Amino acid sequence: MRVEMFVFVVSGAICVAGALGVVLFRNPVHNALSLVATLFGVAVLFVAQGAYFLAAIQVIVYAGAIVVLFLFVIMLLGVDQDDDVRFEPIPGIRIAAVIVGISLLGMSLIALLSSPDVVTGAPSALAPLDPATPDVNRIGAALFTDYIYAFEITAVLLTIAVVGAVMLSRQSPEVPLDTEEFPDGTMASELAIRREETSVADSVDTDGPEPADAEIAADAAGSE
Amino acid sequence: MIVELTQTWYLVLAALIFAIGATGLVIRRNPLVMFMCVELMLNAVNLTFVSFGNMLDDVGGQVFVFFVLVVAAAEVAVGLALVVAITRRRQGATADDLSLMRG
Amino acid sequence: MIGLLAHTPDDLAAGNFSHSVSWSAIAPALILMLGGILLLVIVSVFRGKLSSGFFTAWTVIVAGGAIAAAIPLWHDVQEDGARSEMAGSVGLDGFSLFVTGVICISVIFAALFLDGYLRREKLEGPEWYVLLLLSAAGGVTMASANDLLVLFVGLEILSIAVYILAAMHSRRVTSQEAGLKYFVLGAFSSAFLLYGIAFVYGGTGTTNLVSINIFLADNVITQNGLLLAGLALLLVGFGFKIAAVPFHLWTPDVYQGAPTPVVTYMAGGVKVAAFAGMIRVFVVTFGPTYVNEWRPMVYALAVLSLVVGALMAIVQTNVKRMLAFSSISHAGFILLGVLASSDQGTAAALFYLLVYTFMVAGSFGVATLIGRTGDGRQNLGDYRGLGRSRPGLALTFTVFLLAQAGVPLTGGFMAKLYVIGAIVESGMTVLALIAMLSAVISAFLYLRIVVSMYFEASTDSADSEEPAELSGPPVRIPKLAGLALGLALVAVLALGIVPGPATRVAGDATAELVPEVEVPQ
Amino acid sequence: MELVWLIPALPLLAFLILIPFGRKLSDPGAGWFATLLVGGSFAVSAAVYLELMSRPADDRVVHQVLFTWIPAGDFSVDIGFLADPVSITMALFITGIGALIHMYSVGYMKGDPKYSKFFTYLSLFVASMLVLVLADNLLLTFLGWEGVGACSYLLISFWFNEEANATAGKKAFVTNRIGDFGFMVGTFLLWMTIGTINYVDIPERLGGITELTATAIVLLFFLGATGKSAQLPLFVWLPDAMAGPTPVSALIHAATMVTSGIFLLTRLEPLLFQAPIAGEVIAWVGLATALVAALAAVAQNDIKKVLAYSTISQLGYMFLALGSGAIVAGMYHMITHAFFKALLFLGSGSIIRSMSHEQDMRLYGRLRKYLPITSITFILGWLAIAGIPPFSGFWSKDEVLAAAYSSENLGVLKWGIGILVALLTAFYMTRLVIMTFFGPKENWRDPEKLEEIGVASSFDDSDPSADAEAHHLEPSHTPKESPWTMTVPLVVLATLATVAGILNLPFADRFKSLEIWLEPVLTHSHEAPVATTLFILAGVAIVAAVLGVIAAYFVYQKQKIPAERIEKPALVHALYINDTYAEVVAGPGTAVFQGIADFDATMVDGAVNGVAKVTTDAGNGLKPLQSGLVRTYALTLSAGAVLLLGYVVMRMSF
Repeated sequence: MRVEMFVFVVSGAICVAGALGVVLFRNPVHNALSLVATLFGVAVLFVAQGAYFLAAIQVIVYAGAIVVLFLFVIMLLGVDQDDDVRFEPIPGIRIAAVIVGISLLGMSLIALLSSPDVVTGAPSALAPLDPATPDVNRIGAALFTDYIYAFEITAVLLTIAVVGAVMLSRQSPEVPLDTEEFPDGTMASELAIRREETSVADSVDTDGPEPADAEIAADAAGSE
Repeated sequence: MIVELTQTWYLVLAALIFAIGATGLVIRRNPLVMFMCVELMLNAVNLTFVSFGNMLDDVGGQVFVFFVLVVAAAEVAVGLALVVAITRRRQGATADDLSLMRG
Repeated sequence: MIGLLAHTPDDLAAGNFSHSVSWSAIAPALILMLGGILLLVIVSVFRGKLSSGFFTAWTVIVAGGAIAAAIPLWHDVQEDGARSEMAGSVGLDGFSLFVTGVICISVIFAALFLDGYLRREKLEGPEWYVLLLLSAAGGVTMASANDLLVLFVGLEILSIAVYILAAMHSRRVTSQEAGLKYFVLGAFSSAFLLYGIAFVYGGTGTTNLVSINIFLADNVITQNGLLLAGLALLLVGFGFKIAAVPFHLWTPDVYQGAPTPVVTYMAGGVKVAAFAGMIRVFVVTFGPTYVNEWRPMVYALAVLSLVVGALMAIVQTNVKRMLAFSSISHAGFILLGVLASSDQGTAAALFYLLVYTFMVAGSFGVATLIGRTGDGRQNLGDYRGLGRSRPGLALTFTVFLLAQAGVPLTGGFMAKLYVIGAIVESGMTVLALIAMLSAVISAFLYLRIVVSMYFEASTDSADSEEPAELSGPPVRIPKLAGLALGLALVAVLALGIVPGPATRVAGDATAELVPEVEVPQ
Repeated sequence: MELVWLIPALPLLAFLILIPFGRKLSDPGAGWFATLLVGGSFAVSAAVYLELMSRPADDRVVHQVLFTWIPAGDFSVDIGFLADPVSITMALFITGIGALIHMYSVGYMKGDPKYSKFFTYLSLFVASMLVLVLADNLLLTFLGWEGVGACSYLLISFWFNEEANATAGKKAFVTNRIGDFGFMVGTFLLWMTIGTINYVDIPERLGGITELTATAIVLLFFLGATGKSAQLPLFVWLPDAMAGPTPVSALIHAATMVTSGIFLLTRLEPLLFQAPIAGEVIAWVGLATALVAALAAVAQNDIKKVLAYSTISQLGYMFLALGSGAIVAGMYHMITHAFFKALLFLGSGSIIRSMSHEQDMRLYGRLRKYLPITSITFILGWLAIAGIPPFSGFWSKDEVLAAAYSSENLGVLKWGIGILVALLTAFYMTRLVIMTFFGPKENWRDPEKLEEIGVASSFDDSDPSADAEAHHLEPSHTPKESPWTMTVPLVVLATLATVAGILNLPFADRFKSLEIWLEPVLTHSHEAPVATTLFILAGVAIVAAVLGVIAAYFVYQKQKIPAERIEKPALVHALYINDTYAEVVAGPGTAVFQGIADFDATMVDGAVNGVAKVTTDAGNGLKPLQSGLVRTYALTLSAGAVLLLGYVVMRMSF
């Protein structure tokens, strides 16, 4: 039990720290790397729950493919500079977001902890998690019997993704037709101007790293 | 005092990640980071599924995770293509700059 | 619950698979999927040799084929009763077939409008039609899903294709913006929906709707927190897709920015599929046991949608945004049918969706034409004087608007009458009153557009005696778009004058959850 | 009698044929074609009427179901027609007056570029109106109700390049929508309570209905009726609706559509008697409308607006009759009013046409010698509406007043106000007649006055087709009598307005033919006061009417000629009254009348606009939420999720 507890605490901490990193780091590259941490932590938790196959594809598909895709796009677009987090165009949205986020957490926890057994459903409705058979077999059997239809139509989903990705990234940056309709459509919008004004105002009293920034860095370092 | 580790802990952890993801999507302006926050939420859901599956002694939870993964991959591919297309025309556009249509 | 390929765990162990996939049962979805993918293949073989007219014809034929495939199934279902197929993950009943038909109709309209639109905007390409067909396949899957997992995958197929379509007008900044907004929020709401599915899974032990239904009928859950939270989160996901207040905020922006023919599908087919999924989950699955738990929440969404949709619509100046808000108000009306949570309510909702598909296709179809090159002339002022320069088009648009307002002798009146009748039958009189009040407020909005087409003098020529004329280049009506408008017009009027056949079909299209019958070995 | 369906079908046929072929038939073919079919419809109505007459009194009902319109389980609605004495009476005068007005329009609309379109709309209107009255259930009536609303909207805005017409059309649309809301809710409530909306079944199933429900239903329908029949507070649209062509005003806004509210309540008469409080409300609203509109009419200078307010006021009388339980009196006044008011409107159309589309009465005067037929017929109409015996208006008005007198609560007060309205009616109508046909001089000959008023008159029934010269009245203008197509209807209507009183004479029961005719369909009959009371009441009414006429005569005909006053010492006393009255009229009186007219323009209008403003404000208030910023949308979405979760948390069982 001690070992399981230890595994849970450590990987749980990595998950949370990674999640916070995604939200709080200013540089998209750091965000992506934090996401890897969370994904990895979740994979460990999958292992801890006996879902070995899922843990494997979690690492391969998520960390290996999806995050790499993120990084690739970040580099392609050259947006690996820090986001300007000092300026907030929508006043109060951060506080509101945190309040809503905490209430969301609270509500979910009430729902999850409302009954001592947590789950109220019928056990083993699909097939029991028989430890004798490898979980690849179990998932495979379910996929090709009960979920055969869902499995087959994911092909359509992937086709759409391919067609869409090709179509969208092929779009040529011609002169848009709706510039008249939205005169600020192609150039910096009102918000961008406001942002510059704020940056000028702020740059007077900013020397060295932001205190909040340092805190986050320390936080992240501490938890890993 | 040793606290017993139960499946519930996984669910609580998942709820926490879900809430962080939901908050992050609102806080961040960079569309790429917003997508990452969606990924966080999906991961939280995955963790929930696996935990419920274990508690119910049912393989269904794990099967569901499999599909969520596929959907997440498809979503990311499309989403990133969209960001690429937008950034080509409007350098460094944040989610807030995309507010031509309103009212 | 081992199904389809193996029937018992023993069979599974023995490698004893029986191959009994019922292809005919999933024929409509299959035709749409194959039609889409085949089009892609054909295009890659005959690169550059195909005209865009071919794509349109292909799409219309495929969608028509899907409808044709649904008709014999409909007769089967009416005679032999509903059944589950594909290991219990697909429900074959009148409901799913009816919705299939409506989605395909929406696809046909979108294709007909797309044809001229793409030529005008110089964006011809097969991808539009491929995505349209595949998306419709997702919608059909959603409507016939008997498993939350299938429903979710269907929803994602439907939505991701539409996200892309919304962003496909590469020469409009707003199209990209619409695509991104729709995408970010769609993915966000999907996460909520998924979390809800997880909770329902925890609460009932299964994601199969048939099993959930049976489980809830047989067991009383004393600690229902998980299930209730699951319902609330599911409602967030569905509420987003059907554009119910307060999950509606994306709607006007996306409708305004997206290519207008795509909007005919977005407001028609996508919404129809989303409502179908919602009815299947809330009314059919949770209706018998948990109606009192979800009804107040849906009630709130319905009231908000009715009121906010109508109020916001009247202060808009962009016609596409007006129509977007009015579609939110329509969603409120359709929610009345859902709220009734009865066969009558479902039939009313289905009839409303059918009429709505025609009305919305027609309205946005006209907006497609008025937008002219660039798709940007959508302000109220751009419609001025249409009554003089294009009397036929103006009259057609007027009929669609009147239908949306619920004027008698149009399908819109019948649709509103049915849902209000259903809700009154269920005893929710106050809601019926709110709905009627909302209809009164919305009437102003439709009137504004009509007045602007017929009565207002153009601002430029306010002083002169010249009759008001359209500003900008002349409005051209491509043949196919004209055909589509004519069809929609006939349908809207026919549904208002002789609604009997359609209501009878909608009444027969009951949704049922039937466990799969084991195939004898 | 299988012909009933033909009555609405013929005008509908005219409409359907005129849509594609109207342009080819052109001027005047299209007009005559429509006139012919509406006339045919009149012939069928007359045939059905004769058929019904030949039957025994308790069997005078033809119920014809064509097909099932809405087949939805319990809520099944047919397309069916019900011809009984009430509906066939309506059908007779709708088709009869309709045909005459079609004929009149052949001349009136001559040369209009949208000639055929006008007749297309007009025949659709007649068809809708006939559906409204002949329908066998409330929903089909509602179809006709909406149809007449739409046609009236189209016809008011007929010359739609004019701002005023468009605004008037909009106002009519909006107020009618408010009324329609009442109609719809009432229909649903009735269906919920007694399970039917078919007129044939309604009386049988009324047994279990509570007084409260009945009151609510009647009041909802009355709300619908106030919209269509221009009663307080929804009467604002009718004066503005005068922007449409004059035949439209005559047909829709005087004779037919505006009476559909009365018809509706007559149809629901069994229900009306279950709801005495609602009856009281109807009577008082009618009375108040009659008074306010009559006062407003005194201050108008636009000839059509005087008639419009007069119509509102007379409709108020009809509601007074219904509210007092005298259904027959209401119908009686409705019929006579249809004759004389259509006559007056058509006459005013003839005048306006001869005066180069000038509608301001201050520019008229001494038209008698230019327009002989118009003036004679108009004067007959004036005598009818003023309540001078033996013209038709006297008899029907007298019955309404008698009904008010004998009603239970405050009958005498109601009667008193009714008499006051009668006096005012006589006054303003005399004023109109004097300013138009008599008066000291031909006012348009005075260039200064022409300049001053011509510019000021904002309301102009101008016809874009007529050349620009004809728009403006010149001092040298010589009015010409209208063509025969216009004068023939005038003569016919004048005859009817004169003699229609014989429909229901109070002298003996056997003279009350209308009552005998309608009685079998009605569930309750109204007790008339005894003969002596009746004669006293009638006498007072005559005195009031004569007083009104005399007062107006002295104010408007004689005030410019003081010499004549002195020459007639016998009238000094009367003149004294006249002088004070003139002072009152000129001083505070004008203020009162103008105030009432302004009340219409500001308060009531303001209420309508206020509702519009509140809704727009609410919409604008919600706008900031629609910020265009995707993050705020996401925040709202998750906040919505939190609220839903919060709700279920409250409902959870732990």
